[in-house]
Amino acid sequence: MDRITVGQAINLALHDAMQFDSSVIMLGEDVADPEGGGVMGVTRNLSTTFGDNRVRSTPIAEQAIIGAGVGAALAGLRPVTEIMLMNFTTVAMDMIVNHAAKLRYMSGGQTGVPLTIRTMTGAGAGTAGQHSDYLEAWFAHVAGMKVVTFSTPADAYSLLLGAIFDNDPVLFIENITDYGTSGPAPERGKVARLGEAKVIADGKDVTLISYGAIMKTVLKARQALAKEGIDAQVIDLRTIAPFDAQTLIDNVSKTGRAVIIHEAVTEFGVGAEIAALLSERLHGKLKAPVRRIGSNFSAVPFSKVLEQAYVPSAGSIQEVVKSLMG
Amino acid sequence: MDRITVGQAINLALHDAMQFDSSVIMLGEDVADPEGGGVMGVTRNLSTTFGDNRVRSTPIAEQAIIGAGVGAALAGLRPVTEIMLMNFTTVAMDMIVNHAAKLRYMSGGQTGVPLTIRTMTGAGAGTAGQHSDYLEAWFAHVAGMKVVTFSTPADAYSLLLGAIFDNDPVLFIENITDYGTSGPAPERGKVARLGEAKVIADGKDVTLISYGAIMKTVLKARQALAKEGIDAQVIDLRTIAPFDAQTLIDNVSKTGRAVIIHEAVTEFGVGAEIAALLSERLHGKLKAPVRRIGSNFSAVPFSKVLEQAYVPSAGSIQEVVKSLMG
Amino acid sequence: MPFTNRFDSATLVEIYRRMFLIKHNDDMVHAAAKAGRLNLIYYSPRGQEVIPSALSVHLNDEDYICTIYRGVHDQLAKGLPARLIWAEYAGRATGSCKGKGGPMHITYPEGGVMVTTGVVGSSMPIAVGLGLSSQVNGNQRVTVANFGDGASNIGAFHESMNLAAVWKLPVIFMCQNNRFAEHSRFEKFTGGGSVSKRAEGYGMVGVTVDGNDPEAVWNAARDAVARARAGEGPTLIEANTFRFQGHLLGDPGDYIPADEMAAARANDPVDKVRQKLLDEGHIDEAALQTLEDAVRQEIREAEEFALSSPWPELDELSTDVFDTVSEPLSSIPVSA
Amino acid sequence: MPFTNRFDSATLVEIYRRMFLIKHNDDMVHAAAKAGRLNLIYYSPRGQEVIPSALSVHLNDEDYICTIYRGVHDQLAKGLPARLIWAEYAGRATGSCKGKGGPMHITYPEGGVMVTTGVVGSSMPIAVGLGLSSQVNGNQRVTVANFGDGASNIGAFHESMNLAAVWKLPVIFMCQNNRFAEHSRFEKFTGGGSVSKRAEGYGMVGVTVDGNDPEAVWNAARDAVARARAGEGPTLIEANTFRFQGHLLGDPGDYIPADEMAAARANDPVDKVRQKLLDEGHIDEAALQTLEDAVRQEIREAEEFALSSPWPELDELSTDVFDTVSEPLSSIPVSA
Ligand SMILES: Cc1ncc(C[n+]2csc(CCOP(=O)(O)OP(=O)(O)O)c2C)c(N)n1
Ligand SMILES: Cc1ncc(C[n+]2csc(CCOP(=O)(O)OP(=O)(O)O)c2C)c(N)n1
Ligand SMILES: [Mg+2]
Ligand SMILES: [Mg+2]
Repeated sequence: MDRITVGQAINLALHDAMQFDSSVIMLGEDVADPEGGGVMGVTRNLSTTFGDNRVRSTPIAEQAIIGAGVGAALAGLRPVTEIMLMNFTTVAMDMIVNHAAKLRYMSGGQTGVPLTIRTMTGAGAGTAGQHSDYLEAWFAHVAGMKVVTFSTPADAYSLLLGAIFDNDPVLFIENITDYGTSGPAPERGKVARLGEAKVIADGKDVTLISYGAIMKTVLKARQALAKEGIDAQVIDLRTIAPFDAQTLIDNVSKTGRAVIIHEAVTEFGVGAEIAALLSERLHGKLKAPVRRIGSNFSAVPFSKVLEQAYVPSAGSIQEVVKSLMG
Repeated sequence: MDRITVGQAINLALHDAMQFDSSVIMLGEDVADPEGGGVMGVTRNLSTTFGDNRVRSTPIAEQAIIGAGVGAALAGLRPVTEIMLMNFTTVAMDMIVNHAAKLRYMSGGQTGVPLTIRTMTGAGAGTAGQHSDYLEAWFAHVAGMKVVTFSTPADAYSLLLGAIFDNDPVLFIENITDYGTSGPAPERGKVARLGEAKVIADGKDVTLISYGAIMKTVLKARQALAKEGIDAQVIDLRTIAPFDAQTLIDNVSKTGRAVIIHEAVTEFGVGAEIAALLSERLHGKLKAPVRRIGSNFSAVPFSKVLEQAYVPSAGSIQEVVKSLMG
Repeated sequence: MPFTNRFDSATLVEIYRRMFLIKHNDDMVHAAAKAGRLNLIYYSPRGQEVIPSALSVHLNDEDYICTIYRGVHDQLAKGLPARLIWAEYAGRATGSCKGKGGPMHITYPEGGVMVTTGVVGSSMPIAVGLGLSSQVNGNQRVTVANFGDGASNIGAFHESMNLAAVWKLPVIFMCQNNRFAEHSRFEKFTGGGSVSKRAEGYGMVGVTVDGNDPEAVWNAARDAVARARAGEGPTLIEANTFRFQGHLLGDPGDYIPADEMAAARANDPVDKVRQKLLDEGHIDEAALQTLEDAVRQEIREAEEFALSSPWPELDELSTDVFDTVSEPLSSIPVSA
Repeated sequence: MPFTNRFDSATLVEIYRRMFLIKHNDDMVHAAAKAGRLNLIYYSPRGQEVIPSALSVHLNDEDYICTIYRGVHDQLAKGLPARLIWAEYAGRATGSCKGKGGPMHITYPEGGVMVTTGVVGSSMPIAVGLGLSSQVNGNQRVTVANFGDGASNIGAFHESMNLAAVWKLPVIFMCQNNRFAEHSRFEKFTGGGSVSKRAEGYGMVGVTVDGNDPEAVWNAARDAVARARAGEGPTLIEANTFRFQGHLLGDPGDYIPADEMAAARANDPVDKVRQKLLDEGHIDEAALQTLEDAVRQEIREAEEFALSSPWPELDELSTDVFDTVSEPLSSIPVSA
């Protein structure tokens, strides 16, 4: 297998983690095979391979799903829970924020919660207002939570392993339109270190900082810019929180320009933290203001024409970059 | 009455709103008089004055409280709901974020949710990890939500009226240590316009931007700075979302320096949005980097020594300001 | 409300008309989707036609409903014009929500369709609030919260039941138990194996009915509506039925045992009620066909209307986030 | 577990010892707070001593409990050393949580006190997860979720009950019904007026006991523990008792009718059980006093230990946010 899809990579990571470590268990709505191995089929065959005891479909009860994950994690297991869509994390925020993220600190380090929460989201599938939001900024704002996402199948694999074997709670974000995306297969067994960004394309004129499935759009914009003689560097954050500030600072200090792109709405998004940090640390050294590009400040609209206009486009990235080059 | 406490101001605003408009109702745990008129006594006498039909204590059920508020608001009432502590908004996030904030947009403007959610929070009372967080950045990140807070009793009164008579959902944040703070009484019946920041102290060297109860600390820092010959302007945001960008830009462009202070943790907080915005809009015009001061990136610790070190102090503000003056 | 008094021929014919409207609308949505004329996430209500049809004949325009993504049957039965639904499905400016809400968020306050939600369980707390408004305002409006069997295990169910019971709100909790929640069988995930039995735990009336039997649903709904209007509090109805399709358009529903599906489809409630109408002489074939033709015509026009309607303008993207029309108050009168 | 077999003298004496420990600890916390030696948010468990005392004699160190802000009785009964509690209350580095958690978040995994939560309802979902770990690991550990009457109306209760029932988890849901939730009377806010009755709706065993009767609680707990260890699933116990204080230190509790409070206090379970021990000859006065003196000594030492302990260092502010000690894996073995 030299190529693999995102869906396959996630399935493989779950498989390899469960095979290696019997303390890895899975909980979520419809994740087991009698219920189809996940509504997107991503967890298929895992309950058949590892048994009903370790891979469990749950009732529709997100508080109980995460609560069960927190409790099992306190008892030494490494639960991988699934919240079907990111908007449904709203149901479980108490368990995630007041408990999973804080128990290590509040117990003075006596307990810890090695919990992974997989969730999917994203505009583009016509699921509209209540099924498409990117809310990663919320979790990044909570001390004790880690937030991870990926832009290639290989990273999906190794970052998911990194999340599962991390000793703290990790929100792992997948994109609903992305499971079929294919790319080079990962090195089997390789566990990514969380907290490391990666320069995935080099360039000297501007640094484009992004993460997740929208990276495809960013790379498209980079190509188009290249045709116009603008050489853009691209950094994939990979871990959104805590993020790799040093890599960003080092690289932006070279290019002198930075644009942060994410699918979450711009206002109060992850881009704000990065822009604030870069602007502060590189004050007086930047050739242009740090810019942010996110989705429109509204719920995700249904109508195709609006949904397309809602998310950042390659064109909008190009325009912003060009406006910085003067 | 020329002076009034914050607690009295809130009570008075609720009273005046209910007297003026019979569609204003109140829902929350222990808010009615048989249950003591609120655990802090803030809603005392309102059920006695306006009746059990309009002022209702609820079971401990934050989803139902906000859900009831959303439904009643859709039907034309103006519910003022109370979530006792901000950390418990985590239980009701689905109702707030997926419903209250979005129903206007998702219905194409056919319905709207004129709901007020009062909540309190803050370190300083020894309530520790699960009862003290400032989470306003979450709500500010949600299109359709407004977020309001105050630093004087008079503003508490008029901004709460502004929230209640606004046609969209407003989160209204109170500080647990602040109910006894007194100040000049408000002009009765005056309704603040949401979205307007206020320069509460003028100065030419630096702009301190803040909101809420921590303003006391900011003003203390301003005084101390004055003794050292540094003339700080102070802006009270009053509406956190959507915030008054123009007033900030206009003023910071005069002083050339800005520090944003809030009690929420710095990382991914409201300060990030403001710093990103100011840095971008005033690129090349600032005398120093925009700085942010928030609480320590951790849960709120219990031990007094740690709790005190957790929140921003006047001293830390002074130091940051001085470091910008070089 | 001409149909609420007696379960007579007129009532049953009207129930059938609504059922046929739901079924035919569903057939046409499937056809349009298959042909590529519609491109949407769609949750078929086929098999569940009786429930809203027999319930809604007890309701007025002013009564409220909250429903879920699988809610087009509830919407149609409540009187939401098909053309607004179709235009919304097509993402057009003329849709019930100007194309912004989409299939999962159809809204029509004019006819009492207050919320369509995509979040499991969330129809219930909001229905509690609508019911609360009736009590606060002292009016006779009833609110129906529609939800599925799977939603009976989520926290919002519990909080809503308890609050409605404690305040004796005029709310009907209508659990449409179609035996599946996405790919999950009801029995496997529901402790106790009954939704309506849980009502006892709240001191609320709970009843189980055959959700494919118009008279049974009509009776249960009549009692629940009467209880609500009399200020005697909420009712939980569990109406048992069966989902005829996968969870959503495109899901083949392999996890549904073939024999169960075959048995359910062999008892298609639309066919059954039609046959009953004829067998019992409530209406004759010719009149039935006239009625059905009118429905077909309505749906044909709905589709034409939808597909010939304009797309939303791009400036719709940022309107309706906040109310920007009303002028905010600057002061209110106070008495010292 | 020397006390689980029979409800004999030794068992009752041990239950009383734990009760006295709870009462005396509470008296001394009040005294220290009044004198200004402690400065804390504190939720008295007075009146509820029997429940954890009669339950915990059935538990091992390896068994888990989750409790709530009003949980010091549960913690002490489970064997959490008083000195660690006192040092935590005093905010010292030697506290059970190094002073970082405080009274509402006391943790002691060594003795099975896994979570103390300040969020109503939240002890339950986490207890479900602890119970799940026993089932996954195939061990005999039992988990007790303590919670109050007020918590029985929140969504987390419902989701937890159902999941524990569906999976037959070894969890005991112990509702300590002290008739008040902050200022709210149980009856006014709880549809149906019974917590344990709700168990039926989940197909779970639910029992109501007099929470001030050691034998009744002991019996119910024995059955629940046996059921859990036998893999027969969860139990919901509603133990009726009464809160002797305001909701928290400083709350005068005016909303509690004086006659009810007087009646409850006249039946102080600690006095009652002490008298019973003597009346029935389970132990003599001298031995009782020896036992009580040992408790007094323990608490005295706990207070001294706490107040003479150092404050946490400031660098504690940012430790324990994440695990920064363990070296992350860089690869795992895989078989092709
Ligand atoms: C809180 C939440 N969790 C999960 C989902 C994903 N989801 C959508 S429909 C559904 C099944 C619901 O089943 P049921 O309540 O029986 O309604 P039905 O679809 O059968 O009408 C699930 C789990 C959701 N929408 N909301
Ligand atoms: C989710 C949530 N809502 C509200 C509160 C505030 N609060 C703290 S204790 C309490 C009363 C709980 O009563 P009960 O469950 O009976 O327990 P008790 O205090 O009587 O032991 C409330 C409402 C909270 N801590 N968590
Ligand atoms: Mg169903
Ligand atoms: Mg209680």
